[in-house]
Amino acid sequence: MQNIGIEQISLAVGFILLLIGIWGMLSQKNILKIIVSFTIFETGLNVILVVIGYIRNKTAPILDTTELQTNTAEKIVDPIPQALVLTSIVIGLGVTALLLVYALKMHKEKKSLLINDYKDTKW
Amino acid sequence: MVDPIYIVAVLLGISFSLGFIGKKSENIAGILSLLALGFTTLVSAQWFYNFVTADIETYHIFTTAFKPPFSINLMMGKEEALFTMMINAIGLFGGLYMFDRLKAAGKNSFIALLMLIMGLNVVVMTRDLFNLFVFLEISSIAVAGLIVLTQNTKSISAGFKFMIATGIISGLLLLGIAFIYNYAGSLNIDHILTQNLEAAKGLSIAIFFLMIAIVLEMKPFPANGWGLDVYSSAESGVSSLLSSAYATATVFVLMKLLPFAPENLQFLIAAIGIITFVFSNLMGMRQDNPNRMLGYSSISQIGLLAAVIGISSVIGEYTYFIVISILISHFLAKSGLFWIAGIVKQESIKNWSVLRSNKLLLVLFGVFIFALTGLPPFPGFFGKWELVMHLAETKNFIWIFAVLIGSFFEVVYMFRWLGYAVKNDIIIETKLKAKIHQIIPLLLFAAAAFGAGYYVSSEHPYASLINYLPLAVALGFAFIEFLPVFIKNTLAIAAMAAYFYFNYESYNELQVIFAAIFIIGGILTLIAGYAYKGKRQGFYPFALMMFAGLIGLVEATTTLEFFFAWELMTIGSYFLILRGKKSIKHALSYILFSIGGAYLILAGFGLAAIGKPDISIGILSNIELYAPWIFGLLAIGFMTKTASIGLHIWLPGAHAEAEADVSPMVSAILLKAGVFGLIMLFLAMGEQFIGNISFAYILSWVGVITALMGNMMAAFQEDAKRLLAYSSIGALGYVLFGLSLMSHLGWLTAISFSVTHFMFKALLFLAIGGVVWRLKTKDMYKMGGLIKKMPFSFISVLIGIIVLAGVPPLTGFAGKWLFFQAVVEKQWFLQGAVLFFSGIIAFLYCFRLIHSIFLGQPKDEHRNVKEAPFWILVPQYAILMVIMLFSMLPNSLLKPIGDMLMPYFPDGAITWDGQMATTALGYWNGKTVMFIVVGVFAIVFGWLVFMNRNAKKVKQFNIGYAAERPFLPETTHYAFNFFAPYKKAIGFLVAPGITNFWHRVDEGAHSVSDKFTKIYNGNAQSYLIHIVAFILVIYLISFGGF
Amino acid sequence: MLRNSLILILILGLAAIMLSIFVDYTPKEKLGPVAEHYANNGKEEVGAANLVTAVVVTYRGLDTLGEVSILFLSAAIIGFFLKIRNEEHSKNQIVIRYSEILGTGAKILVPIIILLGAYVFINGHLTPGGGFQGGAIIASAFVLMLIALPRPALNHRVLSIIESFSGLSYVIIGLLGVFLAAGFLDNQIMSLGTFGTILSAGAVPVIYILIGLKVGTELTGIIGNLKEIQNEE
Amino acid sequence: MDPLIKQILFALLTIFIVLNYGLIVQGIVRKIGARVGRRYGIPFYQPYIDIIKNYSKRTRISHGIMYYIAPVFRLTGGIGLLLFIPVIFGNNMFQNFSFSGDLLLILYFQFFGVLGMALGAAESGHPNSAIGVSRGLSQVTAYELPLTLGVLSLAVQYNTLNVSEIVAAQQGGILNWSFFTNPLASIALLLAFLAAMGRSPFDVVLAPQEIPIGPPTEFHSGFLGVLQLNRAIFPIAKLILFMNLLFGGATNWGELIIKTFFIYMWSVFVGVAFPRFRVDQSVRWYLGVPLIIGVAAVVVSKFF
Amino acid sequence: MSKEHTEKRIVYSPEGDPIEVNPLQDYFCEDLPEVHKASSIAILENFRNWARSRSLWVLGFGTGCGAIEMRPLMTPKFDAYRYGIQWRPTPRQADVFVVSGYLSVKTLKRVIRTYEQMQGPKYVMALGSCTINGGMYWDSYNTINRLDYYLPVDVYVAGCMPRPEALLAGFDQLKKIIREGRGEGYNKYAEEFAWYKANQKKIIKDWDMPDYNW
Repeated sequence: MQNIGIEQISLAVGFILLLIGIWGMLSQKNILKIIVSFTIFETGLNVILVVIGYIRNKTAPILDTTELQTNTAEKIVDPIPQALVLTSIVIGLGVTALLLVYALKMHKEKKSLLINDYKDTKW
Repeated sequence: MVDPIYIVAVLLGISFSLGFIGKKSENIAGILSLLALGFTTLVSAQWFYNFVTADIETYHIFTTAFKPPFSINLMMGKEEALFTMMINAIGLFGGLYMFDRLKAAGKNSFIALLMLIMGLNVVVMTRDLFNLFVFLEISSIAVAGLIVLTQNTKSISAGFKFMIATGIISGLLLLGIAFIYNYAGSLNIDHILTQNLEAAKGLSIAIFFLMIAIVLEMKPFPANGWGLDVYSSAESGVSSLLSSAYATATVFVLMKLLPFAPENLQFLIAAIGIITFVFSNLMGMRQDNPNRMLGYSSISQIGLLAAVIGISSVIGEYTYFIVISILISHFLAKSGLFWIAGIVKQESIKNWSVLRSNKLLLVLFGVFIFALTGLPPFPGFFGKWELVMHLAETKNFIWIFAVLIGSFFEVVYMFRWLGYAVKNDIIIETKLKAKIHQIIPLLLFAAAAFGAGYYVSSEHPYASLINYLPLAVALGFAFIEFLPVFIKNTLAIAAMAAYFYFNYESYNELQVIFAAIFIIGGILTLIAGYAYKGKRQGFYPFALMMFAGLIGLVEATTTLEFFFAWELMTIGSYFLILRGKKSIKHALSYILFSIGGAYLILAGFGLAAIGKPDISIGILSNIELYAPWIFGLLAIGFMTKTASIGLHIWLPGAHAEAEADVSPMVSAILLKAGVFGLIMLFLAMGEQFIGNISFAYILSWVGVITALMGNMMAAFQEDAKRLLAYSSIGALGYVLFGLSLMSHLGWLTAISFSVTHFMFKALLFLAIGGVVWRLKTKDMYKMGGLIKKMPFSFISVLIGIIVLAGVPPLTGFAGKWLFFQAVVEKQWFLQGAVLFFSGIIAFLYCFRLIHSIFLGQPKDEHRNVKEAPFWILVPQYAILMVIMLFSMLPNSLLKPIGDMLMPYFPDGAITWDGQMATTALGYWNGKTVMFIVVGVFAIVFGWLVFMNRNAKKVKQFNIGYAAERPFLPETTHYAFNFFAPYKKAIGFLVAPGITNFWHRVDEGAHSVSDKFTKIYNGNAQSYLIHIVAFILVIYLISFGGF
Repeated sequence: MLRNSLILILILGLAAIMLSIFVDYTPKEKLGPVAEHYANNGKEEVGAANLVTAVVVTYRGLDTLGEVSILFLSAAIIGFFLKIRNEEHSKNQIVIRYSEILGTGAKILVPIIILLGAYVFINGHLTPGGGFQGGAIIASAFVLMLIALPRPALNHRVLSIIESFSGLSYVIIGLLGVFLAAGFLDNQIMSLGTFGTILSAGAVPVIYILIGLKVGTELTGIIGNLKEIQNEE
Repeated sequence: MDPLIKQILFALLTIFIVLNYGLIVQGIVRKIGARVGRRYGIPFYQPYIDIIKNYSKRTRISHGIMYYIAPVFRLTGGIGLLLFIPVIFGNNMFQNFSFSGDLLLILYFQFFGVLGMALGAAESGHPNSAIGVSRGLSQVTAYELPLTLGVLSLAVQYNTLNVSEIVAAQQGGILNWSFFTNPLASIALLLAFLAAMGRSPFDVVLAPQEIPIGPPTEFHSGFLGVLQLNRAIFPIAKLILFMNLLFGGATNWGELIIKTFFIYMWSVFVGVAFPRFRVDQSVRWYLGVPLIIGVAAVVVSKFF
Repeated sequence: MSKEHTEKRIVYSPEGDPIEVNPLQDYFCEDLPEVHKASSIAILENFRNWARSRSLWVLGFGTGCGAIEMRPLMTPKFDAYRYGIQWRPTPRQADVFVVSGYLSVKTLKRVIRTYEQMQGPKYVMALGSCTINGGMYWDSYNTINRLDYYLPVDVYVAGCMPRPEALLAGFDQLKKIIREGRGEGYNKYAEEFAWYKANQKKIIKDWDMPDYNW
């Protein structure tokens, strides 16, 4: 912890988003708010992913200059988490879309968006 | 061979191309999908086949031109081949089963199905962590889509819960993967594992998240409410996919990722698994909705697998075998059951009696239930066996206990369900029709269950020794069910006779005696089956299965064979008992006690095999460790079958409600299986001690109290067959006592009494069965005066009770005489006195039996009844002949048994001089007693006939009735509550304390179950809280702090 | 109250776990072994200037195929999830008021946005961006249309054919890798071309174009479906 | 003479002696009972007359085959029991057929007649018969327990179940009798003996007013005659058994008659002094004090 | 018990077939009594008669007030046992029926039934004037006047009531009759059964028994 840099701050932001997301999912009664919390959670994850790939003082892994094409490994940040975060975002998108449709349908069933109203199956 | 990448490519390609298809062409979409799934199934099947037969090398599939860890690679090994084959097969057949449902939902539902299967295939094959995450997401989204195949409030909210829960879980998975990458710099599983990473706290937390996410995917208790809601509200076909395909894949993932986990986390996972197993099954007990019940069962089975995988470091190389055999059983059975549930469409298992309108489905249902509960010959049986063996070998006794208690809970609700289906009297007037595309998958899976059982057993070093011939014959009878009873009966008798004829020479004397009781006794009781008309469907396969089990017991050389036969016999007899009237409750308690006992036996065998190179029966005779425990477990296990006191409550109902010829089968023959087990146990282990007290001494008291209580309860029964059933309990108490004497005379008594008990109990049950056949009631006080209508039955019963009561000169006395010689020799007088006392009580019910039924006042309703059916009388008279022979020539029975016992107990044998038996204490000559009694009887009879030659024959009401005349036979026949004064005096002894005890246990278990299920309150957020709390708790346990 | 405190405790617990990770986290100084390999050899092996694209489309091509499938799957599920009501209530649609200015503006903007999107995915292997980003931009054009125009002429059939076509082509290209090159999804079925030009990196641009089309149509489809459902209210 | 024929003849002689002795002792006992009640009482030969009277009845009815042969069972049980007991110690011929079985045969053969009689009574269709049987069987189970314990105790004491050997072991003086050497067993056996004789206070089975003499209520004429023969033989057989077990047996008929008579008196004295027990009372009573004494007898003889 | 129990009724067999029950026919032996000749061997018959006379088993059935006079016979004061007279609780085993005093019609039915259930040879002893001519109940609507219209009486003991001594005398008389071979009342009953039965049925209105109660 000797030098708190952008990585730590971003990581902390990522974790805080993650926790806010989980807290929201656990405590909010409105289904839409739960979904929003879920996206916050996802965002937190994505931030964390990006942080993991980040190396201070290095550039994006796009070899559009010849200078970058030699000794590349010492000049660029990690491309893999960037690829992963892309995938993660897309997956998050798919899930969120589906959740929204679910919310829509649930609202149609009971005209309510309160999660407590959907306890038909239990025990 | 086809490259496995085509599995992915074809499934994806086809699902993408479904977009080309127009809205109206769902048929084409469906057929294309099924073809694709068929293709993938074939591919993985082909791989699996080659792995099994050709022993080829594991195949690695590289994507792009680069080798791992730089690109994603898949792997196709034997395990992967098997798992993908299972997943593809369930995809194919599940798709076929749901064909019309999917079609109605549109082509997109086929896409969801294909994607699910594709995702799971990759999940199984991939060696890349992130790839695993992606395809797991695909699968769970596909499931979320399939859940709403039927759209109603329940399914939609369940789908929402599922999505939210899997959202958090996969988020955590991703978090774990991200940080693993952070520390390892790679995502390839093999690559990460080969690096020697330094143990950073962050890495271990990352691994924790990875593992916990996988565990959460397996729906551990209590963080599994979301899964249960899905099971209970989704379409059955979808539930089957979730339970069979999805869960199968997660099991494989756990196996795959287990090396990541540190040892303590592995054990933690195992603990979670076993807790899930026990608690889900416990909670399953209170379920009424079949789908939800199956959901609990699915979760529990997966929990068990998680447990097995978690302790694989302990179990060793057999983990794979155990996992596969349990998983295959679960896979086939659970999908089958879900499918059947989908066809039946009843919300309550009580209404499943509707299944009776479709015999085929009923049979399939039974097969699946048996496969699921791990009964032979299905693979789960071998899995459970090996699991217990290895847990015992490594001395994980608490685990054995947990596995068995969990399995037992599962048996409780599964068999209750089966009972409702076969027997519940709720009549629902609908004829179940299953479409052909629904039946085909069911049939194939049922066949596969048998095939898998055979395959698994052939993989096992000892299971391959099992003699499947009798079982095959029994199952063969299932295919000739359309034949009339006459032919089937003849065939059955011929089969059994032939089997005995060809095999008896290879038996030793003990085996011959019991084989004779089992087989010849079986043939005799089967003869009575000729009395039945029609086809008598569902009788012969199970009867023969029971006999196959019994003969298997006799022939067993290894503990596995013994246990196999034991379970087989239990299944067969369960169905025979279930055939009776009002049998649903009794059959359930029978199977519960039997399975409970079987589990004890299994545990005992497991303990016995510790440190032994093999599992032959002989290992019992040289045990150094835990001998008293083993003895106790096995003895209690066997005593469930002999219905010793405390474990007897299943018997009266089960035997009483059975059919005319089934009662003698289960009472006279089946109980001897327990006796055989005890004999085997005593022979092998001799006397065992707890502290200073000999087990034999304890058992002697158990036997004595059983005899006393059995007989006393028999005296107070109103139901004739119940009376006989209680009397069987008492008689088996005698046998137990005889065995526990551990002396020549004691054993001679026990074994000869077993034979005698077979004879008189078969005789009595057949005779009473014949009476009940005609009278259609079992209440004795409703009968009376039947001696004139049924003289032949009367003679049978008369001889039967004389033998039972042990009155000289008939052969029953031999048993009593030997007993007391043995008791005095052993000097166990108190037990002897109580036994004598209970023997006298036998008079009470013997008299009551013959009086209330055959003597006294005939009832108006029974004026026209005929003698019992001829074919029921035939075996009775055959037995009568033998009784007379043994009565005249007691040494023809006792001497061979005595000779047989000489090697084991050389001291205190009887010396024979003709028919004169002499022991150290006394003597008895059966032949002269017979001559004297017959002689005196004849003379007195002659005198009386001379005196009373002109006696006037009168009718039933010509009695001196206090100057009045009787008005109704009912009020004149003194039969109800016959021993009222006796009851007043000592009736408190027979207060149903034990029955109440078991009822309390039952109620207690159910209310505990009820309490636990209350945590699943249906609220999605509560489920999320469960998940988070679960993670936190496991984290705290695993790290011991933050 | 109890519940809220419980939630708070749980969150604090999770936070504690996160804190442990956080404390243990040390910023990276250099690339990991795999990333290093990509950095050093990506140029030769894949030929894409954008290393992220190289990773996404080639090294981790299977993930990308999965991603595409997820979107496709979500779209498909939403399609049949919403379908039943569609048929039931298609009569009583509510007409939403719209702004003429917005409509005209949108009509102008949509082609430009689509063009931008196409640019983004065609140049995905050279510059930041790629199929997903481009697809998302294209979809945003359609979203604009959906929001701004009263009765957008969204032809689901065409969308679905484009979707299926691109998906299928993707799989086929992947399979061609098995036949023509070293393995599934290998980009070297086509020549790597000159590094840094549009026709480089073998099949990567083709795949990204297909992904772009596919993502664009799928997102459009999802939003279109949601919009239609909304119209029914 | 063929030993078997000789044996049979001696057996017949035994039966004859016992029958007459039984009838006379029955008359005497009733006379004693009358004298206790300060009556003159019947002539001692009254039982003979009653039997002859019953055989002289001209009409008889039958309720069925079991009813018909029940008296045969009963009498066979009585005679058989007698024949299985060695009667005179030291006299080969009056051992009768005791070579057929030991004490256990005797104990169990008692039930032969009981069972047959119960069946016949039941077939008459008379509820009172069935009630009587119910009571009888209930009471049998109760007193058999101390009886068995006593017998077992003796079996331990003498380490045999052979009655002749038990008698042999008691020879050589009054103090050698089991009655003195094993008092606890003797008490248990003698208490059980009371009910075994079916006399008051354990005669509720035959309660004449309540259930007109219970099981034999429908038996009459010749049937009753046979039963009366048995009532003469059967108690004497039991008496001989108890004599053999507890009082050193008899070496000649005179000794036998004296000893059995005094044993009989024991039950008579109790009978005239105590009123009748209900069945549940007698069952409980036997499961109380006599049972405890029996257990004590067994324990004592096992460990001392 | 109501009369309906003597009427025909239908019951159903376990198979459900109807069975017609005719209580009076089905439950009872319908045969009529026969005359039993004494043995032709005189000495044997005399011996039997001696035995019969020395062993009189009296049915313990107190039909009327005179029953109270029978009790003293068992007491030490009179002790009838010494004459071989004993009481039996069941008609099957009894030889002598002591009809003790007035006989109501209701009781008569029971008396007839019981008498018929006794085994021959059997004897009837009638006590008191009520059985002879009705005595003080001569004009009662509910008692019979002459017992020998209904049963063959062997010995009458007159008096109202006769003392126990008189009873003993009556028994003595009965013994004499038996020993002389004249105790054949039951044969007379069989011979003139139709007459007795007609008399009985004339006075007993609710006849719900078979003609002869075996």
